[in-house]
Amino acid sequence: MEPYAREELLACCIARLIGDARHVAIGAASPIPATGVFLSNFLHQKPLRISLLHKRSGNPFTEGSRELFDLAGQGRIDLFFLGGAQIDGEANINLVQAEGKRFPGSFGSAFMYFAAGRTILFREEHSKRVLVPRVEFISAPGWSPPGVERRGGPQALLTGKALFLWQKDQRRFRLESVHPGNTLDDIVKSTGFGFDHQAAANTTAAPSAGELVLLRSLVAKEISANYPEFAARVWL
Amino acid sequence: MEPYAREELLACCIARLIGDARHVAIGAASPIPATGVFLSNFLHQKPLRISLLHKRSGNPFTEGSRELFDLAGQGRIDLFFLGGAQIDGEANINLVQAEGKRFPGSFGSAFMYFAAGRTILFREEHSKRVLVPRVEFISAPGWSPPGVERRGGPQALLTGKALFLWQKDQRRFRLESVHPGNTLDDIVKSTGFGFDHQAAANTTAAPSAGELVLLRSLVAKEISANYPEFAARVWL
Amino acid sequence: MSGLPSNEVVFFKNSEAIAAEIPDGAFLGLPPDYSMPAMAVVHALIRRDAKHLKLLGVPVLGLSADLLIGAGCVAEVESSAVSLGEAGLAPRFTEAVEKNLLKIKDATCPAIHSGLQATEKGVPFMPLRGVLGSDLLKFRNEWRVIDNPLRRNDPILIVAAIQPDVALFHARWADEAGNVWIGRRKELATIAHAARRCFVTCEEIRPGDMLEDELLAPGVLSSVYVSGVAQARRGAWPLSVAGVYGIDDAHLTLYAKAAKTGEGFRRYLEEYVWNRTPEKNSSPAASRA
Amino acid sequence: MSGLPSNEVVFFKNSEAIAAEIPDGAFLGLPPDYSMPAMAVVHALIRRDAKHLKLLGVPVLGLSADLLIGAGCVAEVESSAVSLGEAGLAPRFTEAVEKNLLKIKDATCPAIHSGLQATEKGVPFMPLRGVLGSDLLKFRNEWRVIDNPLRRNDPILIVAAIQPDVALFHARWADEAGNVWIGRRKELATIAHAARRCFVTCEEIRPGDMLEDELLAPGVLSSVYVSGVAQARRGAWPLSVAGVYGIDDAHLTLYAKAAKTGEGFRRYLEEYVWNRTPEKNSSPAASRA
Repeated sequence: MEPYAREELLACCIARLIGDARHVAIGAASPIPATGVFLSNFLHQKPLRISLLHKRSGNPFTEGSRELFDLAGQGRIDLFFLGGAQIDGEANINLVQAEGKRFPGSFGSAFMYFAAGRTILFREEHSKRVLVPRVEFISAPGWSPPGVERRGGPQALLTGKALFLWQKDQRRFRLESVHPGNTLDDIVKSTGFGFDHQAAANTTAAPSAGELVLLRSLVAKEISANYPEFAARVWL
Repeated sequence: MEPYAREELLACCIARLIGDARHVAIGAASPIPATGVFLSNFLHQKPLRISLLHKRSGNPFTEGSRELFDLAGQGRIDLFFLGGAQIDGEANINLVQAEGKRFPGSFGSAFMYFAAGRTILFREEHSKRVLVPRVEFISAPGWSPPGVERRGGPQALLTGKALFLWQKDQRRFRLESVHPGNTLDDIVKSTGFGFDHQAAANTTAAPSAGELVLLRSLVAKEISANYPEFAARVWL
Repeated sequence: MSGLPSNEVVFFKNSEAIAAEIPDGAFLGLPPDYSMPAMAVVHALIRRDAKHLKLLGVPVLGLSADLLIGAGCVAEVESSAVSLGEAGLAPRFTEAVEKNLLKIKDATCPAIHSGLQATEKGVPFMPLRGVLGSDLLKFRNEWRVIDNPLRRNDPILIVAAIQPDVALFHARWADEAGNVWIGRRKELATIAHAARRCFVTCEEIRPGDMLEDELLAPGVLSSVYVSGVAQARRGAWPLSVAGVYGIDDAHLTLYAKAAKTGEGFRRYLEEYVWNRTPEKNSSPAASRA
Repeated sequence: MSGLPSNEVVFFKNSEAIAAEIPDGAFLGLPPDYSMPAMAVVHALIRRDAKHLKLLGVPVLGLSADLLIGAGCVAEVESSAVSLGEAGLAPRFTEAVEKNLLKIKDATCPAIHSGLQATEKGVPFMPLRGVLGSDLLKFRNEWRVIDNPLRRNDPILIVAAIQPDVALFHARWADEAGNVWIGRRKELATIAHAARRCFVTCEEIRPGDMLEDELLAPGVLSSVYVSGVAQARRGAWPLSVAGVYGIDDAHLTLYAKAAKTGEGFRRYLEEYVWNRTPEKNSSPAASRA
């Protein structure tokens, strides 16, 4: 099997999660999600609409920075990405402060997590520092009590070590697969919250030869226009 | 004294009412108010900002038809004009229905009458049919009870026969002047509501020679670009 | 918002094909006469004998509504006004209301803008100053006066979100990507954002993608909101497209006169709607951009 | 809204003159790094040693805020985030918050947009979906959760109107009439509509009136909202003006590295802010439009 970059594996995981989404929006500083989304677009017959908030040329937004939120409010965003300085087992995310450290802030998460059809949580670092029993500050909650209007919520949590799927009814993550080079035991030890899993963990499928060709040609070109430093690091 | 058109006299009345307004907005189908406002602008040293909703070229609005209302909501419109199928002695206006007849509708009156700094009511027809004891339908009320947020209200009522000023504390009109050719008695007989007046009515000052020159040159040019039929009728 | 169709733009052959997409009974958001109604589609709706339409004026209506009402296509009108502007009252509207043939929901302009902006933002209502004491309130069960939650003893109106089934208007340009250039007529964007589907006719279909052009982009309605586009040259006639052709004042005067009677209106339809294709229909108009 | 100044646009000589118009303690609405902050005025504010500014990020902040915070000009920040984007955390902001030297009012993007739109419409609040269950609510006394007045048992957030004292940003063009071309960056219009005063720097002052040009008008902020304008060539540097010059990524990386320490930040200010006029300041940047 061809060698591949960790970022390429993660982008492939994302591409496989996109499913029947018709319109994916990508917020600030998210080169790996963007890479996965463009890959998905080149792989599937039906073109995705991809709205890259900070697209430097030909930006899809003409109503300024509020349009993304209005689009989501209208129900026109099927899939969105969020991260977290901390993420807990109830899929709450914290973008504000953790262990005395200040992070940038909640961005639109407190709205988008409710309004987008579904949200993929993405954080490369997989450690007990990040994946905690309970976030110190809830920027956006992973679920809402009955009676609170909420269109969407978490679909999955992707880290540098594993992929978890969200189980809405149980309000709990289930380990879907462990990335090559990691074991179930690693995952249990480096995750601060409890999660469901099979007795033997699946291994995340490596990028296929075709996926790698696309990533390194068409996708790399799209990404380098908007995330030049990332593209240079991964593909140069 | 030079002969003048009735429309010219009315425009002069309006020009004299503008006072220290800095920004006047003019809504749909209001050629006489527009004429008065442009005249005022050419007469005074400090230029007025004139926002003509339906200006056909170089329209001042770039946010579509909601911008006028947003501007008023922000407190940026000092003076506005409204008419009425019926107007009553409490300065309520009716733009909807009267005596079984349907009129176009309330337009933005229910908002603008509150939000503009002040409003000049203008209706050429001066009869008991129009100036009624009580309007059949309140499109917009002339005054509001204490506790209701309201920035502005009526300043004056100008008709084809007379000019009334609004007395806010008394909630009642006062006859300011009677247009040349009419008498106080005419006004009393053709007004369906009670109003205050002096024993002997003032006569509305006729347009000055200077006002007429401006009306027939600079003002006519501005008006004909936006109200071609009106301009042709008055000045051709 | 549920049931939004796929966000791919369909390019239709002509105005008739767009009229066929607008079902009987649709709640149809329309711009005022000064903001590019899709008159060619209005004519096509009459030719296809559309029925029971509910018209929403954003925020007022004119010729487009009067034609549809006169032709019997309309069950209900929600608008802040219906008039022909300088050409006077809208005669078919006026007669239909006076004869009780038409349900009318009277509104006031900013309430319609706010109701659409509520849907645009995915909220169920918007507050609006003013209006208190207006009889408009008596007829609007979906509005409420509440106490301002942030400052007691401050009554304020709450207007409900408005969601048209279909937004319909004309524009100067669409492009191959399905974007539409609406210029400064931003109420068209508001209707499109709020509506379930949006159909647009345009003077011209441009190659490429206007979103790539920083000078055009500010006036572009993104294709994400556009369900279908068809070219219709002079498709706003006898109304105007800023910078392309002016309003045909003489025709509006002719219409206002003709439509004073039902018989005159029928003769007008015969001459200008029934016996003409959209292309022919627009040819007699004098351009006065 | 009270105390709005005269709506005549003043043309200022340069960015310093605009910085002089922004008083200490002003509540200053600023755009994000991708939406043309008036960086030349930010530098001039530091040179004039502005104090106690309250910054509003619409809806987030970056380099402009980090510079002002590091230079000691800022008492409070209300924003949905402060970061340098791909260049990482905003180091002066981060340190100031961690050391408790800065009051921070955490927000979420659409709450800021809605708060400004409330002021834009002259209403005291706007509803917003989502947010319920977020800890953001615990720190915002001016927000309320109410029951949707139109449908019971439906809790919904109400955010208070936001009115900045001053809107400040850069633009590609202003014209002799005082209009400003903001292109597709409509958040700049929202800040200007909501603010008491609005100051703008621009690349170029054009003759004439852009409102007369149907192609430019859709991207124009009318002079009615503009208090003052000054030309500042490359006035957004090291950030971008779409279609004119691109973001200076290398400089942002340089800044992010330098500003990691107070000492590095002081050296940065020395080199790029204190010892340069606005004109000189922008000259070293490579253009990459």
